[in-house]
Amino acid sequence: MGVRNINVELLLDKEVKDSEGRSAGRIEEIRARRDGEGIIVEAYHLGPQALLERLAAPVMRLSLMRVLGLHRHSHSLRVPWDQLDLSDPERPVLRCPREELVKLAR
Amino acid sequence: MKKLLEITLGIVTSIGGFLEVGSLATSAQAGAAFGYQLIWAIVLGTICLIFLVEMSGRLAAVSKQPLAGAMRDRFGYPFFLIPLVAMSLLGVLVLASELGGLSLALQLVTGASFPWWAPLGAFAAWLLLWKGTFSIIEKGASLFGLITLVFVVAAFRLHPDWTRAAAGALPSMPRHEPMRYWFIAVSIMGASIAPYLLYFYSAGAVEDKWNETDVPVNRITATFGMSFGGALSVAVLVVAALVLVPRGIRIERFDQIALILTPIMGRSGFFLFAAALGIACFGAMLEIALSVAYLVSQGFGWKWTEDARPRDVARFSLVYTATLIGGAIIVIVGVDPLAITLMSMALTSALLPIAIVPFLILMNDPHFVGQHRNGWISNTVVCAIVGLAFVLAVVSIPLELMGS
Amino acid sequence: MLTRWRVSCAALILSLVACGGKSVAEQIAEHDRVRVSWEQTTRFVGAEWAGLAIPDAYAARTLQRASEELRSDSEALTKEKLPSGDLARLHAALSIVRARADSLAQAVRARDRDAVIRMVKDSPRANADSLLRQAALR
Amino acid sequence: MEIAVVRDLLDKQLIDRDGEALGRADGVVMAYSADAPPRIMYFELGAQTLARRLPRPFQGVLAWLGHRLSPRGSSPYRLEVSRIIQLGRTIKIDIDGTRSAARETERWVRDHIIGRIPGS
Repeated sequence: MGVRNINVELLLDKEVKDSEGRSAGRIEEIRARRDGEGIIVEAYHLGPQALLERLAAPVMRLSLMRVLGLHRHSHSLRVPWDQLDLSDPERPVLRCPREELVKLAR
Repeated sequence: MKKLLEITLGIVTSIGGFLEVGSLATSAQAGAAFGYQLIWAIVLGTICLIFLVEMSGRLAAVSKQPLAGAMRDRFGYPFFLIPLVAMSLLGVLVLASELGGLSLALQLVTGASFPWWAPLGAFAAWLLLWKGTFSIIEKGASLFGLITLVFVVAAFRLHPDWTRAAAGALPSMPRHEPMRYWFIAVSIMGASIAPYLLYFYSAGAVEDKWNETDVPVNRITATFGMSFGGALSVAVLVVAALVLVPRGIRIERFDQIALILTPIMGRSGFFLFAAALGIACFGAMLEIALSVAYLVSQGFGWKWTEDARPRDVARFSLVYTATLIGGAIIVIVGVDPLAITLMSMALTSALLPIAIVPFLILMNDPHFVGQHRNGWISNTVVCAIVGLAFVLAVVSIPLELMGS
Repeated sequence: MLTRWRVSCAALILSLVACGGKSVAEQIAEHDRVRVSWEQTTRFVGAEWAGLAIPDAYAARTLQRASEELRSDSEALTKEKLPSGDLARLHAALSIVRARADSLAQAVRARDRDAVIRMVKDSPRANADSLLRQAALR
Repeated sequence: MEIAVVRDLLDKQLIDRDGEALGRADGVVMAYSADAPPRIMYFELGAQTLARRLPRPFQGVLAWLGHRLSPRGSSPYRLEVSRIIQLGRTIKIDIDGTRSAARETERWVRDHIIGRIPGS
């Protein structure tokens, strides 16, 4: 399978399903490391799910998590780069069940 | 010594730049209709403004980022678009009311009722922005703006009953016409807590290259400058109360406000009023047009500064030009200037949370302001006053629209 | 929980709407206020013009504006449902004040200072004392 | 060095090597393949990139506006992240901004509108 370009900003707030089809959260941050001249992705952070979704208008929802800074709180999951399948960027899928992921402590 | 001079200059700048058509019209109307009873709205609005101005200066000094740029950074483009659109449209509307005030002032002075005052006034403002530099505009507008101190002189000459005035600083329920009372209260708060001032102030701090050592000076100038500025609004209200209430005159149209100084100062009072109105409105027009240009340019990452030739900051210059044209068109179409002033001030109150809530989050984010984060006092005070203004606005604007 | 929230919202909106509709007495009071305000504005303008405190153009225009505002108020009056007795009284009062504004404007345009002074003297003065008390200024 | 892509790259102010504004990082592009860590490749600037970030109903309107207003049509402009000189409050990129396509709209506004007004 070849290399394809994905726009990171469009991944934000996309819902991620785990290997068993359950929701694991929404993508809210991408962790990377500077490696010489390049920048290499190490992990994705998933944020909490749909709490305020129904209350807010679509535009609000897009960035509400960032606005409220909720991603700083617990319930965030860390997904190592090799556990997230982005072959369809519209529907990101975990390669494992969500229980296997590490909770981010904060 | 140098610090002292800097502080004095900062305070003088804030006083001269404080009064504009919104605070003038709303205070005068409040005084004419309710005596001293609405002084509390000016007090609350001014307290909130002190905190907000101090915050926007601190943000710029610590993070070297103006408010609009920091908002895009922190909240991302999709969310940033909401305050961007809301505040730009509001800016055009408020600019139109300032231009209405300027046209009236020109008409008072010359005696000529001339439909071209508005485009002429807008053109003069544009020319100054086109040719001037930031410090000329800021210092010039506030230096000439000191003429608004005439209202303080007038207030003292009328020997008001200060204990009764002080009683008005405490919120109270209306004794008559409740709908009008709350609507004017909302407009006063919107006029005091002008959000465009925050974009202007923080961009100015970046243009003047503030750093962390400016934080204490900023705190002092914001506190005293805005307090004295608020006192100007109170003076307008007191003069309007003492001159118009005994005559039973309510301010239905802008022209009526022009009479408030003549019983005290005679013919010179009339011309002083016109000059104060014209200068205050003109200065505010410059600030608003620049604020919108700052907001848009910083949000989209274009080069912005008022100190370069227009061709070197083409898009920035385009935005303030368009803002002035937009404001002029609204005035030329011929909306009643007093109505548009009151409505745009009330709308400001209703839209305050859009501008202020993200700002508060920013000021609590150590990533932006490090150890200079907001304390609980400023968070609580700003939230409470903005919340109150918002609730009152949402309730009273529809009622005012239905009633008229 | 949610229903209670909704009920209180509905109650709030209902009470607001109820407040929004003006009673007959309030409507009459509002027309009285508008008329008195313009009546006193014309008186004020006349007096200040006679005292040389304001320019001719401003005085003439404001008096004309007063006349226009009084006319539009009497037009608004015809669209409202008020008892016919009150309606007649308000109309009559409005037209008296408007006539006075018009003749003041004429005198100002004719630069007839004596006439203006006389008209100001003849026109009723606002009851300053009760107004001040009402606004808690005294 | 750890980088949080959303916090540290996306929407940040980009400047050229002389410190002049280039625009903001309207988008960030990464190269993805199934068997190697994804790499962040470009910043993307332009009306189309901005339009795509909005909820669907707004996208059409904005894309159309961008297409009409922007002199280059609406195709986005890319800057390679390998040219980053400095990462911080602003991101400094090792290019000469005066001729860069990132400033094409600025130049167009200058040449067609602002530059034609006397005294500019």
